[in-house]
Amino acid sequence: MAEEFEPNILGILCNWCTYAGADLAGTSRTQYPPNVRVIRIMCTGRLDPAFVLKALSVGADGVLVSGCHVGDCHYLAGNFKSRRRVALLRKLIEEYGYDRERLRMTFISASEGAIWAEVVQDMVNTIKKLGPNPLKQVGAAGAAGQVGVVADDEF
Amino acid sequence: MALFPIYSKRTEGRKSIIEQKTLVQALNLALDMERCTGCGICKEVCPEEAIEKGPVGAVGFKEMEVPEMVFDEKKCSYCGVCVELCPFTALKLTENGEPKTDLIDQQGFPHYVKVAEINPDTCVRCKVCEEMCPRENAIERNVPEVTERQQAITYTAEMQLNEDPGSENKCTYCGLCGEICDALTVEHKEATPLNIEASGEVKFESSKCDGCKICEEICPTDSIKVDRTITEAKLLGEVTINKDECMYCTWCAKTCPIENTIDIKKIFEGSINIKTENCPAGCTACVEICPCNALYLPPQKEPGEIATKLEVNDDFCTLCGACVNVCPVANTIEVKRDVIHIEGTETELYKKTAGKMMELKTPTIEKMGA
Amino acid sequence: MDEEKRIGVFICHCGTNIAGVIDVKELAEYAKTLPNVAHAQDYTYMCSTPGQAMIRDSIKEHNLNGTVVAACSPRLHEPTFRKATEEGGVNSFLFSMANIREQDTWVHMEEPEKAMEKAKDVVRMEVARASMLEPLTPKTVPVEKAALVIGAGIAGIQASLELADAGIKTYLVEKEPSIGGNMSRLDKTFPTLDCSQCILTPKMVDVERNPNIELMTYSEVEDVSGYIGNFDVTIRQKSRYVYEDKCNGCGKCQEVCPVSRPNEFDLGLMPRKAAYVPFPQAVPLKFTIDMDSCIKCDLCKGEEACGDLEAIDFDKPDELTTVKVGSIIVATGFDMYDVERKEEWGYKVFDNVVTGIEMERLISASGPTGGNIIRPSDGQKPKSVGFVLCAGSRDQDEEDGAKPYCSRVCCMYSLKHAHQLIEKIPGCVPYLFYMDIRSFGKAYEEFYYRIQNEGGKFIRGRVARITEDPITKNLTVTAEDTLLGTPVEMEVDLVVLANAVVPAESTQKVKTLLTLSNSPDGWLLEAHPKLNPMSTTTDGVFLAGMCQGPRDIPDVVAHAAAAAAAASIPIHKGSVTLEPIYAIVDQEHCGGCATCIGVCPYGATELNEVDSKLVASVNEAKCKGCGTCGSACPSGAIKMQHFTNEQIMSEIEAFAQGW
Amino acid sequence: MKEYNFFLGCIAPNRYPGIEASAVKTSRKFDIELRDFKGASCCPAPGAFGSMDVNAWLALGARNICLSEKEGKDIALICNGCYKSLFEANHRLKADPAMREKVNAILANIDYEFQGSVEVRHLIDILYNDVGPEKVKESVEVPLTGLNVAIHYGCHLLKPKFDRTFGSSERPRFFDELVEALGATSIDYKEKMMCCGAGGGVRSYKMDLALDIANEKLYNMTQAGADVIVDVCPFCHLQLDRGQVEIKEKFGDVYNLPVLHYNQLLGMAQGMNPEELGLDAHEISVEPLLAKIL
Amino acid sequence: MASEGMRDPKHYQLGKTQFDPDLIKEVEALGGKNAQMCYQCGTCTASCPMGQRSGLRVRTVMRKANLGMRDVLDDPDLWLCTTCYTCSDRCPRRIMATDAIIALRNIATREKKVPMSMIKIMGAISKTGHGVPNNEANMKNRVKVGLPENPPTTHTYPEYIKDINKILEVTGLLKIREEMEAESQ
Repeated sequence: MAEEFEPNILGILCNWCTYAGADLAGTSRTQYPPNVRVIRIMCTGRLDPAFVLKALSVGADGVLVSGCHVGDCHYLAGNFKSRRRVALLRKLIEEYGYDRERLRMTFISASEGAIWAEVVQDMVNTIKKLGPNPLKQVGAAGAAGQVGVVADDEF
Repeated sequence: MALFPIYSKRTEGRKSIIEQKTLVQALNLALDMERCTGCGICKEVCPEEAIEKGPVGAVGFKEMEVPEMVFDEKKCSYCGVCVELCPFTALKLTENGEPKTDLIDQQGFPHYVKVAEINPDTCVRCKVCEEMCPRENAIERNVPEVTERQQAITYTAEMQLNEDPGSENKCTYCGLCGEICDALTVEHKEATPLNIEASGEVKFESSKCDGCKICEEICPTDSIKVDRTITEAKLLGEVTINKDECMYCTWCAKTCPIENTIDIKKIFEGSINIKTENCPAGCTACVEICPCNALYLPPQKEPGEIATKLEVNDDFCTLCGACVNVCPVANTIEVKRDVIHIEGTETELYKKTAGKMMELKTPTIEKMGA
Repeated sequence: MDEEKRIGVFICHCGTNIAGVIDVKELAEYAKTLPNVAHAQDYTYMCSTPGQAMIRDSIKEHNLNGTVVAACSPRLHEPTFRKATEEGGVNSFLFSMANIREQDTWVHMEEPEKAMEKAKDVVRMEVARASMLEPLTPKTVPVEKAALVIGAGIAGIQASLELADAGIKTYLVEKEPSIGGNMSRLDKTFPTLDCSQCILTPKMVDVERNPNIELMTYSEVEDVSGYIGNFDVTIRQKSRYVYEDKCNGCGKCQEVCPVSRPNEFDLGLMPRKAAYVPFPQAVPLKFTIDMDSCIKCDLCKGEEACGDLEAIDFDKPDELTTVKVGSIIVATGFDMYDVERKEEWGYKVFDNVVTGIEMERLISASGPTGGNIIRPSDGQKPKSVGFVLCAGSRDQDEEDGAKPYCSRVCCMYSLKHAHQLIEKIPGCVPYLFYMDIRSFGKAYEEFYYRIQNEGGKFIRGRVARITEDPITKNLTVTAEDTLLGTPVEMEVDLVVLANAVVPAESTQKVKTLLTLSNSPDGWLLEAHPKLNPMSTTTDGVFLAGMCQGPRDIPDVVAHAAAAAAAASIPIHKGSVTLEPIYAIVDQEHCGGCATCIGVCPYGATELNEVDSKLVASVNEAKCKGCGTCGSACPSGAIKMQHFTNEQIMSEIEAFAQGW
Repeated sequence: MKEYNFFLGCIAPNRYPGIEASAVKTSRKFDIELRDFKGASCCPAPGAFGSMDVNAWLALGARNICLSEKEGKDIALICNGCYKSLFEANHRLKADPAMREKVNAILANIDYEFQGSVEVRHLIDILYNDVGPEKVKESVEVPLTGLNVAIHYGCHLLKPKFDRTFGSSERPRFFDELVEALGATSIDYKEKMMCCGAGGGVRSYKMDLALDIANEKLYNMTQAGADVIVDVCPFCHLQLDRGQVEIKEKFGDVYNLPVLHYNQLLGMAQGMNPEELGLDAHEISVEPLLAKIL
Repeated sequence: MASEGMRDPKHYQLGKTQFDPDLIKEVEALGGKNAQMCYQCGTCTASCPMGQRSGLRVRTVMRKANLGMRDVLDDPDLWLCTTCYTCSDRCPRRIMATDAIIALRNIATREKKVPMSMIKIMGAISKTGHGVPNNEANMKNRVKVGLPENPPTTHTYPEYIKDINKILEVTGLLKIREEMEAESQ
């Protein structure tokens, strides 16, 4: 029997809400699948579209962006901006041939450790259904870092 | 979320009551539906805008239900301005059951000058005013029912009886007069063989005598003399006006057969103007609702005549505005109050309120759909 | 980078927290294989003194110019290890932390192999990031010597007095016309039975008299900007329609006012006028006119009343004041749970079911009945009173909005009510329906004994329902005496629902203004539940009292004093060090498109003409380091320090090397 | 015209056919057609069957739902017990994929598969939420003015509240509104929301205890001055109607309180005659009631 | 040395109580949601209309289930719950106590501790598809109100009954019934 596909998911989390929430999941010993590797940024507003494209181009099977609930942003509205970016990025990655479900944005507060665990579980399930990153499937993980910066003045 | 205040709205008989209740105090504002004419002045004057005019009742030829005034028990400040300004005394404000009048008591607001007097000296106690008054119970006619003739006038009656033993007209105590009149009683002394002379006593009750002199006529010895002096030729009792019930429409004053006997002053002065050309055919809403019967349809001149023109008798209109509230066509009726007769301090609040009352009142389209 | 990168990796066992799940030795060996790593080792507790010394010494020994500690969450110990790095002679921003505890060994305990794999990935990513880090110098800014306290209940009062006594100018903002908060509603306080007003009023007067306190009642915070040490706060002083400087508190306006409204302070048990003070001991003793119910009859302005004082002005507008403060204390307190939603208890349906706080007013000598305890239906003295404890607390029924937590005060105030009933009404028997009596404080358990000894009856069972006799208005309480194992139905004259406490409604607004968080139960979230319960994640903002969670008066006072102490630290220090995590603009590459101007929530980016060309720049003081401008800049001219594109990209690349 | 498959259950068709007949007739006035539901069985009785094996209970309930799914028709029913079985089976199987899998595995033995494509609704829910008290009021020809009605909601209509759509089960109003729309007065009585005592298999297991509960209910209703009991569940109906005869025999308490299903009361208000509503099949005579209305 | 009046020490010894930690897990699996969360407040018992007139104590049932005291399955009062769900609606811990009781009854059924009255209802369904089948008197009443003698259910279409019996068979209920009927005879 072939080994089950274990997706590699990149989590990009804001320091104040979701990262703290993920910490809380740990403090509470809530178990969830070990498929996510986390990059901590101060605010999801820092999310440069290039990060997502880079991650996909180097073979990430999914990217999970998560920040504060709407209205709770530590920097007032960074999560709003990020939400719009992600919405557009989901369309964009589709153009590149990725299923839009590979990119997801959620809003998880510092007190929602259990929800973080649920979100990870759900994301892992979704990606498992979608299968590995198509770039990996064709065995061509090259072209890394060749993604240009997307003009985003309309955000 | 707290237990108090408890705001409530309830109907007791023909009274619609709103209440603000705390543990130690209950404030009630009661609207007497029997008295309310739907004029809407309370809505105009409410400082809290806590009163709304409800839907107009069924418009019909036979009866006109007044629009219900709807009080918001939560918005109401229970200040009593509406109570004071209701021309029909339809509202009552009580605190723990006692009338609450502190606004007026402290001269925070004036009140209407209410003039409605009947001169008892010239009044003949006739029934004309009572019959003409459009409001029940406004005229209080306390005149005893005349069941016997003597009750119609006030008089004194005297009887003289000739008991002079020497006179040929001396009373014989025959008893005839006593037989026919309640005012006279004849008592005989018993005759004995020793004394066979007729003797006795004739008792007279003047209150029962109406001076008809039948005793004089019937006395066989002409020994009775009756005199009646009329002291007052007027019905007993008095006719007064209940100021709480009176609408100050002047129907009584205008119809009193004796001049200068009834003195009524209207609360408002101003004008009413009806553009009858706008009236929808067959609509008589205003006629039906007018509490003072100032609006009327003149009788048809000939059978089959359709467009009977509505008319208003300015003499009787109190400018209450009830007609405006039921009229279904915009700008058809115009009521304008120019003067409000009040006494007491004209406070700022009153001035603002009076300003609202003196605005031109005319139906708007929204009022349609009664 | 000119210099060759020499990074030291330090793996923490964290006792068995980490080492019990993964093989730390293997991880250290793995770290040694990574590019730029010059040294790697493991140790039981990296955060301990020897652990920190190890970092310091290794830097020197191995000539390191970057450090990575793989341990707990950076939200816990990043400052510790930064300091250790600094002490080793390396810029503290050349340190990076790999979270292999909270986000690895603790959450993947059952899959140790995969946890190991993840730990390797995380370490690799952090090493990659550390290789790209640049030295930064923290900036220091002066601190405004003033503080703001929001809410003037006992917590706010205590915090303000502490700050003022420490010589700090304090603005105390209260939304109600008087200070005092919920504590001023209470009659006696447990377990000592001091009169609440007696112990509170002197403090309230102190607040008014203290020259360092600027009291702003009937006011609300409208806007907050700035950062620790330099907050700009806009406060709306709602119009009382009375000039506070002219009002002498004589109360004549109240006497003549013809309007009658339920008094919010008395929970509607008593009426007040449109011109009012909430309660006689109010501070400041200045009247307020409730414009919603005022009919403007002018009686209060008349000669008999305010007349010559001319303190009343119906046209007096709200005033906006802006103050500058160095730190902020939030003390917004609590409300009571809307126990009407528990329909089985019939609150607001049955006349004689009251809440705990209403009972306080009924007992209070300054309350509507002058301290005569009566039942609302007929004014009679109750001879038997049922208490429903945990009314909405310890209850997970979300449909009813009930609260899962223990409200911490209800057991004790119900005991106190029981005592007062026994004392005031001879022969009255209180029946307390409880699940657990939580008498945890000093002398609390003894108070419980006392009430038992006085004749309070305790029935261990939660009340399932209350029914009313429609004629007598007596109530039947049904519960199971769980100790007997028998259902009991008891007829009582009055029922007191000891309802839960919930965060005050106004907390939400303050939370948004100060970008705070709340825990799932709605209370404001502290920086650390044990070690820092009075701080928040927003630097310079502190929590005092119930807004952070249910607590009783002694705990509130202690918490408030702690918050005041914490808030005074930056003020007394005179300056604060800000993380140098702000954006900078490479003006050569900037095209002057102004995109960054639009996205910055703080107005920190601006456009200036430099060498006859429009270029952007970032105001360091205003920038809070979210990085939104950096990711929006179309020409890549904005660099978000410590979170640069290169640093994050290198992490992503390292992430990809895992498969 | 909205069509439903009319799920009869057992007691309505097999003991109180008037309930079945009145439901069909009264619903037509609101353009609702209750069609014959071919091949339906017992729901099956939640108290008895659920108690023996919840999975078998769900599977048997799902069998009924599957029959309706094949016809693509939503199900309407008039019994709280049936409501519990079918509404809950439908609701749970739709929401819980694991449970659905388990039940479908059982159904596979008879070549059925639960799809989750239809709704299960109580007629009282349809009357209140789709038709509305106003329309119900408009359909009244003989207002039942002066009639004191003791309403019995029945437990499984409202509880457990987390699995129902009517909100809190402590002081519901919707049924009262529907009764008041007919001109009658809904009286409040002690322990109005109390169980009739029949459910959970108790009526067949310990009849005396089941009747003891009904006895208390009947006493409370009588004390409050009820003229008639109105319910929406034939099983509660049976317990309160036939139960009165049994209570008389066992405990000697006599109430003679007529019991009507809401649709029978509605039929009377709509001017139907007592015979076509099957009122003569009740144990407790409805004569005094008829005298009061007519 | 036992003095007079002192009882045999054996009387003081508690019987060895057997706790089965799996019982509550089984209850939760059979639909008794959150059953382990019970904190014994007694709201359920006090809400229970049957508890006021019988030995049924919902709280005690929950306690025994939680501790794993399997004797709860032998308790005849377990079958007194009318499943009115009042306890579940009022439970502050959102425990479906009624469903927990039903789950315990399920387990008891498997152990053939189910009352025969239940088995009889199963028999009726197995035979006719109805728990309460039609009868002669009712047929007349049906005709009187304009309905056919038999409803359009399994009474009219008996061919559907075999599906019902198949379900009873695969869920094991049929076997329990057969065995219990045999034992009772």
